[in-house]
Amino acid sequence: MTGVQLRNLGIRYGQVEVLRGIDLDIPASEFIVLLGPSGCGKSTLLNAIAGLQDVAEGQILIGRHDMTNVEPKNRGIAMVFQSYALYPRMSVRGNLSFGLKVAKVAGPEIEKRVAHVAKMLQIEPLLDRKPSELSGGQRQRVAIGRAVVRDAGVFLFDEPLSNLDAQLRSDLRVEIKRLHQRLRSTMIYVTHDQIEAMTLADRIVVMKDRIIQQQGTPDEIYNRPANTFVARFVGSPAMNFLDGTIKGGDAVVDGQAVPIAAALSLPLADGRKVIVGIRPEDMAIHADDTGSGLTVEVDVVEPMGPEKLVWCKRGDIGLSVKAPSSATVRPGDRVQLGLAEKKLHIFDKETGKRI
Amino acid sequence: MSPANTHAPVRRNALAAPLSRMLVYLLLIVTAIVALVPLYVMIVTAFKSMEEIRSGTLLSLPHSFGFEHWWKAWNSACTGLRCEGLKVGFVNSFLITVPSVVLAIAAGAVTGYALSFWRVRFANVLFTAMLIGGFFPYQVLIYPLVRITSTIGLFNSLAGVIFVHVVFALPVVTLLFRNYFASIPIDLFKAARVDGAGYWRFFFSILLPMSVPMIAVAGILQVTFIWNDYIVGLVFGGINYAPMTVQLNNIVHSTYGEREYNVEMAATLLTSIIPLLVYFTSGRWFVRGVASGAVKG
Amino acid sequence: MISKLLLAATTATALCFAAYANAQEVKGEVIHQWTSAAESAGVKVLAQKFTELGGTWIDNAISGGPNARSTAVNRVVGGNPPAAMLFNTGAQFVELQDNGLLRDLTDTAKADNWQNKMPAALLNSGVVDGEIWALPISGNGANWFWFNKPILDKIGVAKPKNWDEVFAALDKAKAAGLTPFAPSGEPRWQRLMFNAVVLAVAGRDTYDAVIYKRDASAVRGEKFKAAVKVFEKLRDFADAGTPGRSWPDSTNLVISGKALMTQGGTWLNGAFAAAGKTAGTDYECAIINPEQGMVISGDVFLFPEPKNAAMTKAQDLLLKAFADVPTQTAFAVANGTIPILKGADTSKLNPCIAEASRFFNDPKLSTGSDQMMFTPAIVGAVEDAITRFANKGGLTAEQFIEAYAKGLSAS
Amino acid sequence: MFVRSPSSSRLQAALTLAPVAFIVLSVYVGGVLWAAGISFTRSSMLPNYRFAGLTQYINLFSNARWQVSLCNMALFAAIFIPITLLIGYSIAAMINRGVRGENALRTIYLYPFAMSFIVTGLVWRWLLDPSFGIADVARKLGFENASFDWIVNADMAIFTIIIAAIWHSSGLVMVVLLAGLRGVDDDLWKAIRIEGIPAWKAHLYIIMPSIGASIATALVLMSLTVVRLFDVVVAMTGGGPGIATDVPAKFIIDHMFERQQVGLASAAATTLLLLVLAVAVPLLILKNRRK
Repeated sequence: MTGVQLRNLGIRYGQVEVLRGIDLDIPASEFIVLLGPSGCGKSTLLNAIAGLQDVAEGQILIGRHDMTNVEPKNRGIAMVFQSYALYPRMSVRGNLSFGLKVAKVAGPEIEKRVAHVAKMLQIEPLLDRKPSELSGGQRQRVAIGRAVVRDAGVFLFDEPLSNLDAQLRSDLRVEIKRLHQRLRSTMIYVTHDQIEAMTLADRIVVMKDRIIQQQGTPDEIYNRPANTFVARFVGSPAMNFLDGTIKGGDAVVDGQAVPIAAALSLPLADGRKVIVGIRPEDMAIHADDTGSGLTVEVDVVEPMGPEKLVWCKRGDIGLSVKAPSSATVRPGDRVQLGLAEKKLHIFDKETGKRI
Repeated sequence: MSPANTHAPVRRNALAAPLSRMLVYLLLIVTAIVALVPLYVMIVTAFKSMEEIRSGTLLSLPHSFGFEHWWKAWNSACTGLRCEGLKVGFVNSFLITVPSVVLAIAAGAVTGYALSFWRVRFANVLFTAMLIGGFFPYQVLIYPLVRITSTIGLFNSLAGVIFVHVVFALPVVTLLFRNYFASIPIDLFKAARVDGAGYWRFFFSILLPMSVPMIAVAGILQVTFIWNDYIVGLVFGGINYAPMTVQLNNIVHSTYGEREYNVEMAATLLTSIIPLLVYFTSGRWFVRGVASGAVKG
Repeated sequence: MISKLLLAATTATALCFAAYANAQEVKGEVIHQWTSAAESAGVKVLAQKFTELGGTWIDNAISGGPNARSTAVNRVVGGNPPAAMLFNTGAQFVELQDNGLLRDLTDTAKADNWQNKMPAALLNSGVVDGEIWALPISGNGANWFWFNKPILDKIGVAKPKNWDEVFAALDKAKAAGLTPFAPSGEPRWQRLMFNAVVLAVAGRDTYDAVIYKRDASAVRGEKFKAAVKVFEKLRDFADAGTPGRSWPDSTNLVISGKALMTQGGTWLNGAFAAAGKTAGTDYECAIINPEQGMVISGDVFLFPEPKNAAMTKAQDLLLKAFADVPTQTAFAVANGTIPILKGADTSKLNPCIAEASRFFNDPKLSTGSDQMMFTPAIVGAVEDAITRFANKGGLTAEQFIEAYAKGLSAS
Repeated sequence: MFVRSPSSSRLQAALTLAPVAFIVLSVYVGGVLWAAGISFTRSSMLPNYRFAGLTQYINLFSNARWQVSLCNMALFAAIFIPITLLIGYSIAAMINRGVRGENALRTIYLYPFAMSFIVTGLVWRWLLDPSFGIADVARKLGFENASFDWIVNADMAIFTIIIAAIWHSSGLVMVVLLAGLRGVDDDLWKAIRIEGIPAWKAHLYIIMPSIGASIATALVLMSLTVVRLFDVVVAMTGGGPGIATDVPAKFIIDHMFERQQVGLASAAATTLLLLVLAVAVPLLILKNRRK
């Protein structure tokens, strides 16, 4: 099994810096997801690992060998693309066997491996079709098959599910997870979809502005986001943010004191500007007159089946709250929001970093 | 999956008023008729006797449809001492056109490939120089080309004509392929690289098979240009490889003597028959190839 | 890679053909522009004689003088010259000779006695620095006018001999509802017609001063101006379809009785003959003001510097065939041109050609064409001026005279 | 953005480019430089290297034919390009609506492009002939005063050239634009219909801007036709009446060959190329800037 290490990796297009000082250690058999908005450099990083991208500085180690200047085919990797990138004039079988033929693998061995992979991915009936005769989901299965058949130690996925509709996306997500459990290969997966990241990853690497913002298990990323960017990017609906000023251990938000002590290890000095973050599910709606919590007005109610999403406003501040489906709130109601103190996330107003 | 236009034509105005649809058909048919008039005149004239040509109007139908003028143009019209008609040149035109088109496409495709997927130093300079060269009146280049071909021993040979045709075709064909390749998703190139395909493997196994529409466009254009060429064949082919157009010109543009317009028109049509056939049989490919991104800026 | 392979393959094939072509035969390739029926008949006579002498005639007919000539020049420059190539009589070849690309024919001419065989004026057109570089092959008279005889009879006039008679006839034809004058509208034939008018109106002295001496003051003189006026008047009789019309089309209008008159060289006779018409009954030919003489034009064969002994041999045989009196005469009869060698049997000639032949062989009644004396650059510059004047709405007479005078110094 | 490629493949790319680069450099660049050089010499029939300074250029620009040629080219471009574009676009837009017999129609519009003008010029001349062309047909149909004498009229002859050239090129332009129209998103058409935008406005302001690349291609193709315009003129008017329909390419070729004025012809060719560059370079710079 093969691990991947990136050492102080930097990538430039001409004068433009795309990635800077990337250090990443991916143990063998780990499923790691590179998560970030488009343009954050995550795909570039993946291409660099694949050997499809020139590296300006730093090192790429795959299986403890320095692969920085090695050809893609010799890195022991396989790759799946967003646009599938199937060879249009070859049959599915041709697509699966092309790489093996190039590598001069013997004919019977190719056949064996193709048959095996086709069975694993349930694409046997498609083997003699052309890519143009396949549906999107089938195409991506074939693309995954093409990667699996290479028997590589490291799999690279470049937003493989982005072109699919919601149903197929979740099906294939499960498929990929199953594949990982079965193959135990190292998988590096690029996406901008935080649900994919949360569901698939052993570890998530959140990227933005040429650098890694945070890396950790999905749990760490979700529950202890390192900064406001990570906090906002992960989770749906996104975390609510309230501007506040510290006064006597509480954060004063829009004139109302919110106790935050439980979320902090050390109390903060008075007058410090902070951002108080709270996820929608960490709030509760109380009737108008309980007197504690934040008074808000209900704006929009979205029933979502098992629960309701309640959009509230208080002056300029907008907040989303998850409520049980039994909750009886109507737009225009004035309600109190109870904030779970321990679940608050406190960020420095200036740096955006977690305190 | 190919970049070709795969979605079926959509009836955009299925609900449009019948009147406006009729107007569209009317306009299309009228323009088609106008476009066809010269061809019609050529065809009827080729069947008329000289007497009919002198007395009737251009558009009147011939009294009878005999093929004697066609046969004469093909088999026995004289050019100088040889009265063998166009048929000699027909063979030569084939000998010139087929290898020229194949080589021009091969060279243009390989060049377009090298220019589009691979970082080669000064590639853009080269490409720009070639494109601007395409605007230069090519007749001015004939003298230097005569010197070049005679230096490398190709002057007045079949190879010489082909060489010059390929040189003149390169800018356009390279442009077509470069632009076509530029429209191909880069992921495909990456996938092939991960699969270990090298320079030629990628070109032959993946790129070339998906370039069929483009090859069709380049092929159709070059067949037209090369088959209709007069000056290159005349200057570089020498006496043994004079293309059909040289005979046609001899028949049509003889300065002296009475002109047989019917034979001239038949000769003209016979000379155009190959490009016309190519257009009539593969016009569909042409549009598809153009639509596939071949000719996008 | 593939392209290289294919190129190599085609080269190899070409070399095979070349080797095949080198078989031991005295092959003489001749590039010429004689592609019409009458011309081809003429070529056949020459080719037969060459074959008789033991050669193999390789015919390379390319329609259109400029096409044929530039092909020939390219072949010479490219190092694969033909054995012989046809040029117009005149200065066209000088630069080839200057660059040592032509064979010096002086010795052959001496041995074959060309001096006494052909008119001096014609032979001299191929002489540079006392050496002979060109062999005249055909002669024409350029300043002829051609009439439809039935129309002349109908409007009751005889064949015109001077300008007054010409214009009287044109007026009558016009009054009769016919096209009086149907000249060719191509620039080179307009130039030809203009020269015919200059010789006939301004006279031989002015003509020679302009053509031989390129005397711009003669162009600006009164006599030349008078010729310009006549040309202008003639132009106004031309029908609307004139611009761009080829001479065969123009001649056809006279043959078919739609027009009274056209202008052109002796080669028009061939068109009349081909249509089955007889001189004197169906059509008439005339030089206006014949005492001023006839404008001679013609073609010469040039012989590129031979590449090998076989080519020299072929050229020797070609020279022998072309300068053979019976052959040349038979050629001229077939071709409809004037026999240029002395001692030719003129009895079989058509009356128009016979008449032209009389002018041709009398130095007092013949003078060279502009093409014989001018460089092609001057011919072109003068032609541009003439065609702009010859088409209505172009230059005024004064502007034209200036443009013509300026054209004489083009290079 | 280029994908990283190993030096061996890049070398291979460079190697495959080498023969083409060699040809391009020697024939195009070499040929152009050679012609530019020759334009400063006294070359007549064959190129020579006797220096003549700017004489050829002075002669060129005082040459009435050259002046007329340039004016004709400008006039031709100004009329031919917009009209061909208009016709090509209109037909493409109509065909794009989904008509029956599209294949047949397309072939009919395209066939003129398959035929050389050596071939079709004569027919066009006949058709436009004032005495037996379409004017004659019209007269025989009862329009007794019909007359159409443009081809023999020095002021109008250039328009007959333009007509024939439009006939020749419209089909190709149509195909290029049709290809562009096929790429327009169906939703855009739906939006236009729902908004009730009049057809002409929709085409002018919405559709045409969205097929800019195809229009640019069509413009390049038409510009090539303009600069290389030769066959049509030779076949139809021979540059006449007089020199009324002369064009730069014909001027160059006449002087290069028949008139044995290689120096003057080279000066003309060089000037023509400079004109092309004067138009193309700003456009290229503009295009690159926008990127």
